[in-house]
Amino acid sequence: MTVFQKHRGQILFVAGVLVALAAGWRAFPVLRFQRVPQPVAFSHKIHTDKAGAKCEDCHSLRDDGAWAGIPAMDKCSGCHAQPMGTSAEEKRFIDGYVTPGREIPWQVYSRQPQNVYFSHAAHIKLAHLDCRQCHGAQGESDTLGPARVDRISGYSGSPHFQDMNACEDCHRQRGAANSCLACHK
Amino acid sequence: MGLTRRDLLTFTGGSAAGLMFTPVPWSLLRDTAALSENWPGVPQPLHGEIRTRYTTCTLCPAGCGVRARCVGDRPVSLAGVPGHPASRGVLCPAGLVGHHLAFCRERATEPLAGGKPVVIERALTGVSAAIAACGPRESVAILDPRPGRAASLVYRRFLAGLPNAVHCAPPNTQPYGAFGIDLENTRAILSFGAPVLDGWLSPGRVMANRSHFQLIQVEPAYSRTASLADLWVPVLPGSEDDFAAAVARALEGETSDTHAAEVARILLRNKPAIAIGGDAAVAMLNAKLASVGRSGGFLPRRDFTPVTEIASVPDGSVGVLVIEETAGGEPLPWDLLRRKLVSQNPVVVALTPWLDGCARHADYVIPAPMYLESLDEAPTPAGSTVAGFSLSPALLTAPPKLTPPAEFVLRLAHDSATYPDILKQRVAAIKKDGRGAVFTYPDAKSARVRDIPDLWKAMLGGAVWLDASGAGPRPAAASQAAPLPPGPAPTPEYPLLLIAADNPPPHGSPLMSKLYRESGLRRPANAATVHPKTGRDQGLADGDRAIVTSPSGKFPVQVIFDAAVMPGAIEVVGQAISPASIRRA
Amino acid sequence: MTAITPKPARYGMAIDLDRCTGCGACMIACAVENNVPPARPEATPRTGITWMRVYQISNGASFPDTRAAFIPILCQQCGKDTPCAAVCPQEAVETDPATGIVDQMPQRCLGCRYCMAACPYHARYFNWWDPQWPAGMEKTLNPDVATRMRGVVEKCNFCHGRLHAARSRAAAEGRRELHPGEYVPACVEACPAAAIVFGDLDDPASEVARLARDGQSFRILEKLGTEPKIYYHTARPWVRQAAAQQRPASEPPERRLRAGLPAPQGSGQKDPSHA
Amino acid sequence: MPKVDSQLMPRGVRRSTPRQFLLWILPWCALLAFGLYGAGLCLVKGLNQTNMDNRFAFGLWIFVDLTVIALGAGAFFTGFLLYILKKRELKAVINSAVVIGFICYSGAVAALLVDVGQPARFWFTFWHPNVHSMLTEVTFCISCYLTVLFIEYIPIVLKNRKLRQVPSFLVFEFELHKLMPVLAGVGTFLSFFHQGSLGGLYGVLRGRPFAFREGFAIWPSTFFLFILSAAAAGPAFILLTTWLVSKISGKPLVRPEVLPLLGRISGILLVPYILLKSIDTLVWIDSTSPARGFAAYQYYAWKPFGPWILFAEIVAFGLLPALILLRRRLRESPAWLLSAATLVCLGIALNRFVFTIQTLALPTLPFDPFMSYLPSWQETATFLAVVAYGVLLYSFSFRYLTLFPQEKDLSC
Amino acid sequence: MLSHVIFLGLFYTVLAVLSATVALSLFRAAQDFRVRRAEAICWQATFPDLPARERVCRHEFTGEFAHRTCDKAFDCRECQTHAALVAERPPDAAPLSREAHQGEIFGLEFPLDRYYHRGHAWAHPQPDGTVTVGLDALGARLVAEPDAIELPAVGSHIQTNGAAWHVRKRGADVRILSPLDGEVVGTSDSQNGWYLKVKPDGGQLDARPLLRGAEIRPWIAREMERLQSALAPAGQAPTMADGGVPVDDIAASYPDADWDAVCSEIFLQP
Repeated sequence: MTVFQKHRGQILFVAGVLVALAAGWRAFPVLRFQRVPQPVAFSHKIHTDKAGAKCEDCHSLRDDGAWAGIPAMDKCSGCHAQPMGTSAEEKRFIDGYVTPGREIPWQVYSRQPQNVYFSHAAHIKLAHLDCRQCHGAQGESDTLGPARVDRISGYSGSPHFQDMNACEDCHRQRGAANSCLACHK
Repeated sequence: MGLTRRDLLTFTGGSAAGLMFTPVPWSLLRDTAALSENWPGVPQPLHGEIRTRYTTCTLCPAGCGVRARCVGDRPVSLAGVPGHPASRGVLCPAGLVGHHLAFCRERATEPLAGGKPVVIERALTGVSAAIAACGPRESVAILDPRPGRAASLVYRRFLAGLPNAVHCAPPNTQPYGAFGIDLENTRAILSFGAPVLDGWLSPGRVMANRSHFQLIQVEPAYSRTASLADLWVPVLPGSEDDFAAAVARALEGETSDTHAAEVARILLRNKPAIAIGGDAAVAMLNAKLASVGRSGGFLPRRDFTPVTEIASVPDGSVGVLVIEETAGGEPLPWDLLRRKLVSQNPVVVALTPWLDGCARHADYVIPAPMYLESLDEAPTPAGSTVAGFSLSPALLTAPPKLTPPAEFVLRLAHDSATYPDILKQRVAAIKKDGRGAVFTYPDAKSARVRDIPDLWKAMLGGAVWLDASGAGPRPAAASQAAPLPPGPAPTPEYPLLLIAADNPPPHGSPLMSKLYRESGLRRPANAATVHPKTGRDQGLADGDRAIVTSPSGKFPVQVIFDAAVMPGAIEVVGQAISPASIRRA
Repeated sequence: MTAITPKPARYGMAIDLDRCTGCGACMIACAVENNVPPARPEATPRTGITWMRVYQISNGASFPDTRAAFIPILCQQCGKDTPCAAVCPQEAVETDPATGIVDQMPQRCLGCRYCMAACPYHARYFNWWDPQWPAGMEKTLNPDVATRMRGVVEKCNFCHGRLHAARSRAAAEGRRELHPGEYVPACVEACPAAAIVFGDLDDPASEVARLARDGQSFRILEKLGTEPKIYYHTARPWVRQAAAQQRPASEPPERRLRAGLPAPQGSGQKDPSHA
Repeated sequence: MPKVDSQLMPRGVRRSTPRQFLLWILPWCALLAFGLYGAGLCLVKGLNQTNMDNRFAFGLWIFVDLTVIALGAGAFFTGFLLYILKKRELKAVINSAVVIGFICYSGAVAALLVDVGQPARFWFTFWHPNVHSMLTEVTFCISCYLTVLFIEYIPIVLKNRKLRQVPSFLVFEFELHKLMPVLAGVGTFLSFFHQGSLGGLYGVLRGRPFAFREGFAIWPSTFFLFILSAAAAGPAFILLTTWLVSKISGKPLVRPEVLPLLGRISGILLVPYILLKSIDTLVWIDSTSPARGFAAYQYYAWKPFGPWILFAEIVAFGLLPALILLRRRLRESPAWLLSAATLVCLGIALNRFVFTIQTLALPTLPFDPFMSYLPSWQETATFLAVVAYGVLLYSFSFRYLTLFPQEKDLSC
Repeated sequence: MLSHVIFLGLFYTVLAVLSATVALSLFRAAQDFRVRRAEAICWQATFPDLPARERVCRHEFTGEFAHRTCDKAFDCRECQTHAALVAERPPDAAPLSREAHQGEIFGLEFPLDRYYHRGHAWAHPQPDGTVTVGLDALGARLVAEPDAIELPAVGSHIQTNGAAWHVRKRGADVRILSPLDGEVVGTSDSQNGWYLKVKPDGGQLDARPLLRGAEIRPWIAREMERLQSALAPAGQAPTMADGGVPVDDIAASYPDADWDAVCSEIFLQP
């Protein structure tokens, strides 16, 4: 009688465990998120290098301290009313959005849940955080990867997305306010 | 060797155990919890740039300035404009949620002829035809809820071109006629049922001066004002006149009844004093108080345009009745209007945003834009001692197929001008005239009209023009309404008296439920409040459902015991004073 | 690293009952500001949501000597042994040390309603229904305040959305501290009678601190020892009496609310025909 | 089918025929289905299906939870007496006690899951516990103790006639049973705590002077009163159920001396409870309540909750049964014994009612009215579902498991 | 913070204790199987649950006791009382007559050349030192033609009072209790009279727990009574089908008897 016959039970059990572990650690994290591609191929690199734009040209604070976020169409059409280069992408972009004056449905990587209050003003003007700290090297990127959306909760799952623990830790280290409503609304 | 069921179970058990050591179960737990935060059942506010825009409230004659907090171009909340001459930075509850009105049900969204949707042109031709068809004895009447607007001018011009026409207004639209009330200097107010602390004139103005004047409320009902007045004189319904006369006598020193004497004492001690609530005896009382044309009393105003009160239009004379219903407040009782119509095929045209007002009786319904949906105007604020004018720029985008009432009349008159044109003309006239000052909302500053280069633009940005103070030609004293009929007496059949209690506005934001249904701060429309003793005599218990019967009919109510109510009376929302009986349903 | 939170404040209110006309503007402004949904058709005063609720009380006299007063009740932001915060099983309620505001986190709330049983002011409200607005009206919701979901408790937090906005504005100008008056709740702003004064109770210069100190101010259920931060001010003895008295035992049980009728005139009112 | 049925029954005892048994469970199944429908409505449509509201935040369910958990205390206390204090006679009822305990606790937990507004977030309490909240203590203890009861239930199940034919089951049962004292110990610890915390639940409500009590350390006096009262009521309830079951099944289940013993235990515990309860009440009337601005008399001015409620709680449902149970002669006569036990259980129910319902009904704001509340049919149905679930689980356990070891010797 | 630690600490301890308890008993159970204690445990767990009438001490048969219930789970090796009694009246030196001269009881063959177990298995020592194990006449008639027989694998080990083999008959799943400890060296279906050939531990059969000679008749007499009452439909007087001698297949002549109950009674099933 073979080893398998002898320890059939144990072997099957361990097999089950292994399969579960593989599925849970390898497959699940991938399946969990839905990958939504960006509508337009945008290169921060080109805009900063060639066009010599600075971050705050497009991403700025409003007077009331609110974050302007991603610029609206008119910002783009300022330069892109006519093709500036020869790339098919740009043409597609101009035909699809600039000419009809459609806003671009950007997929925001770190879109916060509705109940989160995040003040860019406080983090830039008071805490003097560097954009990279949360947004990584997005500013130098040449292409925009797809945004990751949790299939169940619909929350952002992108690597830039800060989850609550990350916020809390930083606030604790810097002795910043850490009560619920300090960051929730 | 095949797999037995036992093997399968072992394997499943193993994977179950293994799964516990993967993120799967935990992240699933977290996600379901997160889902409960933002599942589709929970509406998510839209985000965008926060802007502040200004307009003027047209829901009532108070003409309050409005500061709107907008996300992008959508107003999310309204507030008063600090320093506004009429409203002093205050909005009433209804005004605070004016931007919700557009989302109410029972809105008129397209022209109707005989209850069927039609294109506006079709309605126009229909109405024109009806007007043309008016016989020599039949008149064309336009019911103007708020005379003195540019729109009213349009109506007058149109009617002038007709052989037999009348420009009329609902009762009490101009309670003080050509006069304003110099509230700032008044020291005592003797009010005969006027809701002084509950939406009288411009609430902000009243509240700002509340500490300066004594308030004596003469009213049968235990109204909000009565409950807060310095002195409440409950009188039998209909006996207000007698009491006014008594007070007048008391002022002469001949004291007949103690209440009157006390009131007189207060009035004499706090001069200048005025009496309001308007009817003959009260006017006489004002004469006695010498409050007309005096500082702290009634001051004449320049912009008065007398209109016929609908009540004084002869019955059965109106062939075509055009009703404008854009102003807030409840619609006129239909039987009052019906009496005025000619017997055979009269034509009723309703220029209204609502389907549940006069529209129900109208042959033609012309959907009007809702408050904040189109450029509108606010005439002189109620009770102001000087003429005034302000624009009410739109904050919301109106649905298609709406026609402003004035616009409709213009097109009836085949006038090429649009309503905005008319408003422009009005502003131009003010500019040309050059009198008075303009208070602009954004910077809360006043400037003389002369010093403002582009008045139209300034007004569009939120502003109110006020005439240089008073000093108009002094017209005759306020038009005196007919005295009240003698108060109805209880009969064996109807042992009790119905008293009108303050009533909820017919339309309002759904959020008004906070006041009427969710807190009961204000009584719901079906509440009948009685003194506990009266209630028990009628065999009622607190909270009962009951039927109130009066000569004019019966209606269901819910009984509330309140020791504050006059024994022998039933306070019911929005009912005319009459004898009545009540019994458990 | 040193603490970078601004100097802690202790926000509180002083409400002048002699000015309040019970118009309800505060309740409406509150609902608009905080995205409180309108009532369902079947809602009653006991199931409705009103973070700010104005009660009417009377001097108990009968016609014609009755006098009325109005008492706005909102979360009293108890500063000591906060009853609701102590009982929440999962830290959905806490007192923010920076503001003294008692936070309620609907996203953390289990909906056990223990805190509601604990609150002596009935200032906490449960979402008995899914929040719903008429079609299109959800576009007028305030983006600074998150909507709540069915089955959780919510309450007044001194318009925390406005505090956030004020802080952002200040931060944009590089300030950590807020100017006095830079942040006021919606009810304070909306009150036509200017009956509500809001500010930092710890700032002796503030109007609210002054009112809190003056002899005519009192707090409701002060004896419970929970240090509420809402002060009520009145010169009328009977109002103070009715708002602070012990309930007379002779009073008949109140049955209005069972009938789903509006909250009654304050039960200070005694009916002589009982005696 | 009948063959399987009979093969599942313990050997040497008579059980009703399958037909009779079917007739017995059918109505209960129907009730269960109806109740589940009601509960489903509450879960799907939300708690607006109940008659609870912002003032009556707690209703029928919480009252039922507190009551059944108090009655279910028999499980832990009998276990405590048997395994820790080695009271051998109680072996006769321990299995039944465990099953009843399991039913009460699982039922209560089920009702709680319907009662909360966001059941999907039940685990928050374990993940972000606020350790200062009595409710946290309750949640932890009850979930742990439910596990204990489940583990204690396992051996009883494994002893089933068919299952025991699997040697490994029998061996596991044997080994587990050897460790029973450990479980009994843990169970006792947990039970003491959560019975107490259930009392603390209301005792800490400083906003509700009617319920608020001073206490020792972090625990208000109600904490200890609830423990005592539960310990007293538990045996009484076991006594009642045992008698009821033997009446329904028409068989002697335990030796005649067992029930009086239970009665005596209950009586002995009842005396200190009543004593402390009276002292506590006096202290409360004299100082605790007035100190918070509420004269105690005014609580009882609201009809229908007059002073009679105090009298009933302390004398009628406390002192009286205690005296009966302590007199041997009365204890020996079934009529007295049973009526006394009934009184004890009713007393507990009344006590829990006072804390859950009356507390919320009494106004706190000076200008606030008295509140009344009647459960909606959905609430009632859910409650009935718990009852039906209990009856069914017990019926099956009684039919197929050995709940009363003495039965087979008594039956022949 | 501290309160957090205390509180959570307490509860994680509780959880630890609980899981430890369960784990420990699982582990011990596994252990029991490894060291062949399982069978004994099963019997230990079963014996107390048997009705009192099935737990009668063997010395009641011989009249040494009026009433005595066995408290050693039929393992006389453990029993001082038994030892004492045996010492006092040692059984005749040659308990078993060489030639299987017939002992006939109620027309049932109970050869006196072998030992009988209370569970109606007999152990027959063979000259070659092995022991054959089979069903006695009563047992044989109860399971006349079994629906199925489950014999242990050759080489497996059986224990006194443990399950020796399983017999299925009309829904009754009967485990036959083993009369001895030993290793199974051969199996057969009852053709040649025995089911198992067992090599007893310690080389020779330890017969102390087993019945022999004079004990058998009174024992069988009792067994017959129990059989009758078990067979009797409720309320009826117990009678044998043929007024005495049991037929070859009792089951056949009692078609509506609950055979599971009957076999459980006679074969000491739980």
